[in-house]
Amino acid sequence: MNIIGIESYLIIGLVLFLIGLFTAISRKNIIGIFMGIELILNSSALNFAAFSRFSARSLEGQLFSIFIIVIAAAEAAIALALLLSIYRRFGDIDADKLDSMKG
Amino acid sequence: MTMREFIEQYGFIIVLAPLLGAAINGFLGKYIQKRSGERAVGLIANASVFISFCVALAAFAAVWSAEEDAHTVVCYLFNWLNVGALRADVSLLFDPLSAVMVLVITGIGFLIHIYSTGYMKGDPGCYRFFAYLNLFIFAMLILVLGENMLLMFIGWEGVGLCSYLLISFWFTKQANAQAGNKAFIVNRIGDFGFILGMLVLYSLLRESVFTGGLAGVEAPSLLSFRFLEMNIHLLTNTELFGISAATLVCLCLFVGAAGKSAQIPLYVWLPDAMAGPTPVSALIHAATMVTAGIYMIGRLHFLFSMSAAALQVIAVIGAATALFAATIGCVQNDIKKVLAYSTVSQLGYMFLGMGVAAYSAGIFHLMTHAFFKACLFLGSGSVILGMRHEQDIRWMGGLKKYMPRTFATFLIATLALSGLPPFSGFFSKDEILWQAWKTGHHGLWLMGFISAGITAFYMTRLVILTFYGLNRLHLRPSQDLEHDHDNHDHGRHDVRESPASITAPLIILAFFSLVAGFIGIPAALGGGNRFEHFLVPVFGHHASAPHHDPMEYLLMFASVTVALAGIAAGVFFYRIRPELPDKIVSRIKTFHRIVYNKYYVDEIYGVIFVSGTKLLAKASAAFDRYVIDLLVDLAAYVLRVNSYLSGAFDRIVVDGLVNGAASSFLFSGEQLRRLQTGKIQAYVMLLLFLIVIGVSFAVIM
Amino acid sequence: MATMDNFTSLSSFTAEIFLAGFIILLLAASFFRKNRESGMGFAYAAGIFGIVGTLLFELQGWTADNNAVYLFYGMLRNDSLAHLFKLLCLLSSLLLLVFSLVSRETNRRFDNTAEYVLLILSATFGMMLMASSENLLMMYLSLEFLSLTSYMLTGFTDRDAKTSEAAVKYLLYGGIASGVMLYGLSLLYGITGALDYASMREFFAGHEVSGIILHISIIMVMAGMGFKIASFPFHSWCPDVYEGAMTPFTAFLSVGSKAAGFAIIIRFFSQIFGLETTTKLGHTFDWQTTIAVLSACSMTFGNLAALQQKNIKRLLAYSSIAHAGYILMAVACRSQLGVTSAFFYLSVYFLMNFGAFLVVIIISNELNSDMVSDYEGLVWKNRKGAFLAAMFAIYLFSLTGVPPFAGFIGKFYLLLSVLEKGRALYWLAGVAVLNTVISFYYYSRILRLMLLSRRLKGADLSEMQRGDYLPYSLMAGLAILTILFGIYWTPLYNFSRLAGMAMK
Amino acid sequence: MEFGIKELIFIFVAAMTIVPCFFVAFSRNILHSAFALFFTFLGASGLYFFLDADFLALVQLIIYIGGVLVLLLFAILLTRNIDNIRKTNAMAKNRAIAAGAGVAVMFCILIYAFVISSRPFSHAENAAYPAVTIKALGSLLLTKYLLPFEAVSLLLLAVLIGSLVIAGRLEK
Repeated sequence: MNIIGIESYLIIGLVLFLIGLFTAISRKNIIGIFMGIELILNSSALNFAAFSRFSARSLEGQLFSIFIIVIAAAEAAIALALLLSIYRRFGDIDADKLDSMKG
Repeated sequence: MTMREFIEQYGFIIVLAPLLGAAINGFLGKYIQKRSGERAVGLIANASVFISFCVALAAFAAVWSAEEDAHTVVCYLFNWLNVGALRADVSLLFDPLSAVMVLVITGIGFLIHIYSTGYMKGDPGCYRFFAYLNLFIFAMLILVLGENMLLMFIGWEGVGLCSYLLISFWFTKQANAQAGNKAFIVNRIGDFGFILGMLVLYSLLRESVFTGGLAGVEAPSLLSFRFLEMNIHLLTNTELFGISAATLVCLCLFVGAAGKSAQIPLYVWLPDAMAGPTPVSALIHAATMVTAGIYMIGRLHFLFSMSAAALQVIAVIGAATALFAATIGCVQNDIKKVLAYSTVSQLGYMFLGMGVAAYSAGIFHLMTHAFFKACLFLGSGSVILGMRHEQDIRWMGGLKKYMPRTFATFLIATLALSGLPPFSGFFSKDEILWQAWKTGHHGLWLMGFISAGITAFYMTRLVILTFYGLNRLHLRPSQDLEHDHDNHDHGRHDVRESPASITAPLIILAFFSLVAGFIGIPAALGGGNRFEHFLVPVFGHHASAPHHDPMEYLLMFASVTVALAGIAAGVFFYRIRPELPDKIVSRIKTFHRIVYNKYYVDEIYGVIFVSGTKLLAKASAAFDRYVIDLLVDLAAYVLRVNSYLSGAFDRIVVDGLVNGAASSFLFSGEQLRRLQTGKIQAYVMLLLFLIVIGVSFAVIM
Repeated sequence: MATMDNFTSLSSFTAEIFLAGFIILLLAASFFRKNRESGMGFAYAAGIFGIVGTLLFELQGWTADNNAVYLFYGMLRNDSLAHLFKLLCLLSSLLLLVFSLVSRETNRRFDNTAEYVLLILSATFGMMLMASSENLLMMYLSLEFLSLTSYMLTGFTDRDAKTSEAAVKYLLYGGIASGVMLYGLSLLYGITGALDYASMREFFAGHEVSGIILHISIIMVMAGMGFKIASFPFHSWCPDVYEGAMTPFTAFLSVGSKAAGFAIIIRFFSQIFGLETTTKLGHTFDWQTTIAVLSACSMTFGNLAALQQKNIKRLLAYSSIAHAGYILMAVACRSQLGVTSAFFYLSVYFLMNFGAFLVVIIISNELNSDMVSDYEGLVWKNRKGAFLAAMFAIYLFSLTGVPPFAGFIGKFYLLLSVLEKGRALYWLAGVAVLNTVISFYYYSRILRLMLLSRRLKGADLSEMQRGDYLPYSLMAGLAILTILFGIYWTPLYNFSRLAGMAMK
Repeated sequence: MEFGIKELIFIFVAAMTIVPCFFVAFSRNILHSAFALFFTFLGASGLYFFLDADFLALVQLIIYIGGVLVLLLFAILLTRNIDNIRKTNAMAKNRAIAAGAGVAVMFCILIYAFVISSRPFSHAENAAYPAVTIKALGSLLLTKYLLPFEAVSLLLLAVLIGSLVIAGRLEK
């Protein structure tokens, strides 16, 4: 068994995904949550690249990863803008305090 | 062009005319009324129903004169939907059953329209009222004439909608609004049964049609009544959820029928619906809409005949309703409420008839009841008008000399309802009771028999309190201010006979209450029971060949006796010894209170349904708010359990045991309140957990 | 199957090209404007022009001959389903623009109209791609296209705290949901080794696949798609965002964005796994049941949670969750009739939900509030109130599914398509019928408040004004169509059948 | 099992990806989290090199580290006073425990699924794979994936405008 194989990548990707999910749920800081989302996206990109190399043997997976990275960047830009407006209004970026709408 | 061809081609006019009337009054009525007065609005509405009535007569003639084997006339309009295995046409089905119904609807509908022109005089919303009324006639005709169950369902919903609009017509009183809502909601429960029954029937039939042998039919109209009747045998051996398919479907449909026709346990809306204008009560809540359930059972009698169990349920519920509602009727003080409970009770009779498979007897009673109950309601409307919107019979009395025509018609209809011989009610009610006895349901017969006596009693009470003795209007407690038209300066001198537009329909209806029974004189009395013969093409020969059973005479005699006894009791208690009832009431106070409050059924429903619904709603709102956090907390607790297992366990259990369930609810409420809500990550948590559940499910499978 | 290369594809892509070109033009034009305050009328006019132009190109490009065309090397598949969903989405955007013109929220105190319109047009572009994408990458990309523009549109004004809150919640939830979906997509890619739906289908036809991994990946993919259509359990963002966003945009989210999401779901499942069960699949995998369960949960949950809502937008949000459940029911049928009824219902839903939201917008313009209790005695206030109440009643009746209205026919087709599939899905039909009964309670609560209560609570309505004919005629038009399609729906059904026939 | 210098480096890179993750997840200081994220991104980039995805690795470096991470740092610095930065990244304890449980269950299930599904991911092992990907990627981007390429550029334009408006209105 080769250690640089599909299994290693799958496990790394899975760990990244789950830690990202965990971070996104447990953090109070919106930026922290967003870091979790970035981890999730990274894990998917890694998975795509790995599958592209080991499983499909075509470059389409890599291309998918590139697009994921680009979208992630765009999402980060929007997140920053919204974050600033939240900060202006609430003076805080605690996700738990954003609960004026409920029920 | 023969009558038959005429109906085949132009039969749709019956349906179209009221629709047109409704459209004209609905869209233009306001201007017409402003420009030409209410008379013009009324005229349009009356004319449209009259046209419809004339064509209905023609249709009746076409069915009547039809050849031996061609009693069904179909007026095909257009293909309505054609999808998958389902094909449904918009076409109208005329056969003896629907012809009778159409005549009743348009005929009585027309009379009530005339009456309404008098009754609604001076109301600014007159045009709206007539538009709804016409729309109702339209929907009712669709219900009756629809050639398939879907079309029937459209009409079924339509009449519900119109009745909702009409009950709530006078919005000024909060009670009306609530009554309208109650009617609609109870009807929705019934509709649920109807839809469910229809869907189950459809899918089962579809299965057997495609698997079983059915040749030569392409794109069958699975829900068309003719198709159903011919192919219903395919379902004989089908079972669903362990009971026979026919029983299941019939019970579902019966829930629908019970909702529409106000049977136990869904009758609660009908008495409340009396808050609407009186012509509406007469038309919808006595003569037509409430009989839709009976009509539906008659229409689908071949289906119901397949399930003895369902018929048994129907018969028992019918008889129980008849007795139950009659007892409530005895102690009501509102003139319309008395009549409403009487309607519920008479509908119970009809269901009893249907339940013992005496379909034509049930339909016969439906027809005669339509006449005399409409007459009674309209008469009560006349009284209410005369009394300036006083509805409480305790403050009436002595109206005989002020309103002679109203009194005479009311009396005739009362005698018909009480089931005295030559009046129409006698024949139809007796037929049902006899059939119940003959088919071996002696217990049910007894219930019907007793309620016949009670009916005679409370109707006598109503007549005596309203029309005899002295006027008691001045006795009315003055703080009773619940009516808009309340004035203290008007007295009994103002009471006078209603105008001709009101009394004329009364007289016509009274006439029919008197004579309508003659078309169904049983063979035992030398008649041919023409009505039943007319319906034979629909229902077949359910009754065995007439042989003169002496029992039949005996029962007839018994029921006349019990009716007379009821009347005599009424006269005795309310005319000869009027102080007795109060004494008796004070003797049996508790029981009287229970009956007077309608056995507290409304309250019980209130507790069960209203708070049940509220609880459900609260729970579901709480679900979104709390459950996500609950998941969070649950998981947390599970992992922390070793730290304070004993303490928490003790507290919860001991608390629970000591303070009972309430405190544990409080406890969990505290737990839940402590949590914050509206948090985005809690939402993600829900997502995570459900994905975990889904994924583990995938692995386990 | 004709696959076109990039250049030849352009001829079948005129509508999108026009829209993209128009976006860039509008951007350039907005740079040259001096007075930003006065540009509102110009911007809306330009936006409406752009959408209408795209609509015309779209209609012109559609020959209705049912021939599916694969564009851009199989990246997109232009078929009747795509065309119909594009039309629906374009009409939603058009109504969004008109509503924005009417609404107080986007009409006054709003000085970035040009950018607002640009974002709407971009979102429309994303939806058009969603309707026809036939490749995992394209699907993901167009989904994100719509999502990202939606986040920005939700938080576009700083009207009050709720708007920013809603936008951030939307962004975070959407980011996580689409991340989960991406992980699922990567597994799917790993299994099949292809991104094109067609190649994936071929793969599934030729290989035995372990059900577990496939099932896991489909569940994860459903997270992203369910997020878009707001179905349980991916619905949680929906009430908050609906409440916080500007009402015209809420209306758009509940119809246009949902329709686009359904286009993706229908395409994904029917193109990869095939509608009829002829395609041989890994043994244990059964996506139908998964979707059926989601559908049942979604409608039950939405309806129950709606029962006690006090904010009308929130109520409509829960109602829209329930409606997503109804439509998913048709998807779970896995048949052409299912696709047909899904589209049919979506277009009916388009009419009635937009209508309902228009009433909400007008009322909120007047009373500056979205509470259900403000509707008390509406019909009695004045002529305007009576008109609004009558219209609202029609839409609500239709949403309930009472016969003479289109909503009934839509529900009827949905139920029919479920029953056609035989006993396995009977339970779903039962749940759906029960749910329509439940849903009546909260709709009737509003009806009762509006029609049957004569207490004239709250502020008075202003009289109808001459200049206001636009929203009222629009409202009446939607209501008339709602009734018309309830009585004679054959044309709509025929169109929807084209959508169904495009899927095999 | 062969174990050479290449494997050693791989393990190092993998550790560099995964270990900082836990800092991202558990650090109480948001700046520390951000720095940990830097190493994760760097590690992922290294993993891409191992996958023969040289261009992808560069993209990861440039966009993630040069773009996203910088944006995140901006966000941190714009929204917080520097002096109380130590307490910036608090965790909701109950939620963390629950999420941890959920994530752990999911980990077990997915690993189990990967194991028992008998290598469903390697069906085309023998197909050719290009050693240098930039050229191939470029031609793919300009032929089959031209449409997504153009679409994403339009999306970036829209995002640019939108975030400018949303962020820019704060000036007033």
